[in-house]
Amino acid sequence: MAPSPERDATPDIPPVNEPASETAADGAGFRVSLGVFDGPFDLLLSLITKHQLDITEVSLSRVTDEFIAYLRQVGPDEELDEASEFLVVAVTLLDMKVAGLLPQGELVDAESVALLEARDLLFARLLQYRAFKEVSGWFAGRLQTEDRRHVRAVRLDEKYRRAVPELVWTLSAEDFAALALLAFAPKEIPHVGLDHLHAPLISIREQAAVVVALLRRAGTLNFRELIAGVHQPGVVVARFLSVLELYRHAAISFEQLEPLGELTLRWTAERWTEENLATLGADYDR
Amino acid sequence: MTADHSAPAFADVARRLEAILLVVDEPQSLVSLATAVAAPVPAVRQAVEGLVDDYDGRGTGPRRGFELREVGGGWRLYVREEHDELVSEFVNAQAPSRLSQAALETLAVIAYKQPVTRSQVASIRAVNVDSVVRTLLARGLITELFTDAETGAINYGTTDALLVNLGINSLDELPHISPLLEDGADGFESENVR
Amino acid sequence: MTADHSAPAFADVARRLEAILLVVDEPQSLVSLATAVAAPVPAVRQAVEGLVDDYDGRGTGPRRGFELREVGGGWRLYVREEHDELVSEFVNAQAPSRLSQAALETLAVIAYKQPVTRSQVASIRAVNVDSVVRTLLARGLITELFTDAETGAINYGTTDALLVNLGINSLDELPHISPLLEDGADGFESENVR
Repeated sequence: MAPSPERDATPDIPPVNEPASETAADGAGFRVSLGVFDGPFDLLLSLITKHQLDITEVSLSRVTDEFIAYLRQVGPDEELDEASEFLVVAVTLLDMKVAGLLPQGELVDAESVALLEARDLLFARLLQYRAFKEVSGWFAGRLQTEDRRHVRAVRLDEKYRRAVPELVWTLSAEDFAALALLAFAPKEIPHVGLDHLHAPLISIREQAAVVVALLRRAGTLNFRELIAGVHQPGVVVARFLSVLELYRHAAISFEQLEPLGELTLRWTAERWTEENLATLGADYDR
Repeated sequence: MTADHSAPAFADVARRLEAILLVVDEPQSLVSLATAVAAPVPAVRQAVEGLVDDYDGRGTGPRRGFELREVGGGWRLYVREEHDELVSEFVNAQAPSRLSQAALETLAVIAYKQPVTRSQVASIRAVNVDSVVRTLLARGLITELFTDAETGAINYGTTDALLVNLGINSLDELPHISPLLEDGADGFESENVR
Repeated sequence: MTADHSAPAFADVARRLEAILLVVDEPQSLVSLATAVAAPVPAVRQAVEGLVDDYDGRGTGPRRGFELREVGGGWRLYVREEHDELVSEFVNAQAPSRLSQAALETLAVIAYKQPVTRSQVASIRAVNVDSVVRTLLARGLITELFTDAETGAINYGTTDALLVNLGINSLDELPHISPLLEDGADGFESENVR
């Protein structure tokens, strides 16, 4: 989750929690070893701790500068959602800094109200984050203490075990295997259902799995056969894209005698592992 | 039923409790203990308190090598803390792997904010928490409480196993952080901050 | 080592013995107990005898609901016989005659993945499985196969009792679900598209 520690890391820079040594104006004065922070609030907290300052407007401008400086180190290929989380905080900080630099008119315009709200929100979230961070220390301590405790947990004596009512068993071996299938099915953490907003997403990888299974069994199929019985246009598209992807992986070859003619697909892969499937179509993931 | 002779009845309940406590493998509530020993809850409460004192050496006998603790919503026999090291050596216990700082913070947020969705936790921690939530689920420290009918988002909460792991009896025993939280409450409740 | 002060040392050994006895499954010989509490065998013998008397009510305290008994060359805590019926009823009431869905799925995972550790099962099922594993053990459907020398993790497997329930003679007769098992996840052989 944290940015990778290697890139741009300057290991000889003291950890951020250390009391502020004077690192002022010299642009590159504040560098952090990437990977230390688990999130923007973490970074913000560290910056504030470093300057031993309260979260006040006085400190704001400086903390903002350093936060932005940190953000510059986060390369463009950084995980998008991760970087964007930092960006949201950075933009808020910048707004607040700008507002602090500009002379305040008497008139309270909508923009500065919004800015105040943004600041309050940021501070509120920071305070909250700090509260949870602090209390997590209590959790760590308790968990560690309790880990060492020993509770009585011994096997039940045979004579009491015999008192247990006879097990009622109704599953056949086939039922049992079906249950196993269910149990082994990958348990993704379910995502917020957006089905009511969008058409259901179709996974190219899943469709590729179907294509692979069909082609490996048949050896040769034309595309029409490959989408036989499919009514969802999205699935057809996904199967077509997966055919292209499989071609890219040199797993299949195809023939088309004339433009718009029959597309014949042949399974040609000599080595094919499920790992290939796992990475297939990754370009379409975003 | 034979509640006329208070003293012998009490002793009797305590002895039967000792028998049950020797075989249980989960914390037992007073109600469940009362059912097990066929005695009214107040009598069982009194007997349990008596046993705690007894094992702690506040009765006629010595301070035992074990103790009766209320943890995770029920009562169970534990090795007294001062002997933990001895027992660890004897059973050659492996220290379970520690939770990461990220997992601890996420656990704390869920403990205080439950029922809470993953995206709410993520917005408090300002990072993605999916894999951490998975770890906590596999450890049995949190559980899926219910799915929001409107958004389909799963709400998470903590389990009794967490209480046991923390060595506390209820969520009320968590340290207070409400003053800090109230400060921050307005605004982020509106949840679409991104 | 500090055998000069006989009385406190004796009490000390007895308390440490209580700690050890609380966690052991199997009867422990005097030698093994002596090693555990780091005391000479004669001192341990004396302390054990003292505890027997103590629990039997021949000391200062009451006659406990449990007793310390020597069985098969070793010592262990047992429920006192007069409470057997109470305990049997309790155990009986706790154990439903059918396995829960969670227990069945866990059993299926163990059957196809054995030998397998609890944490492996937990990560496949994405929930904590400690209590269902206990249930399956108690039901005799699974057993501890061996302990990993490196990690200390216990590996579980199924028993003949499961085969009998399924009406098969050996694990080879379990229906094949191998594509799923080889890579653990992508079961695409089964061609069913969402």
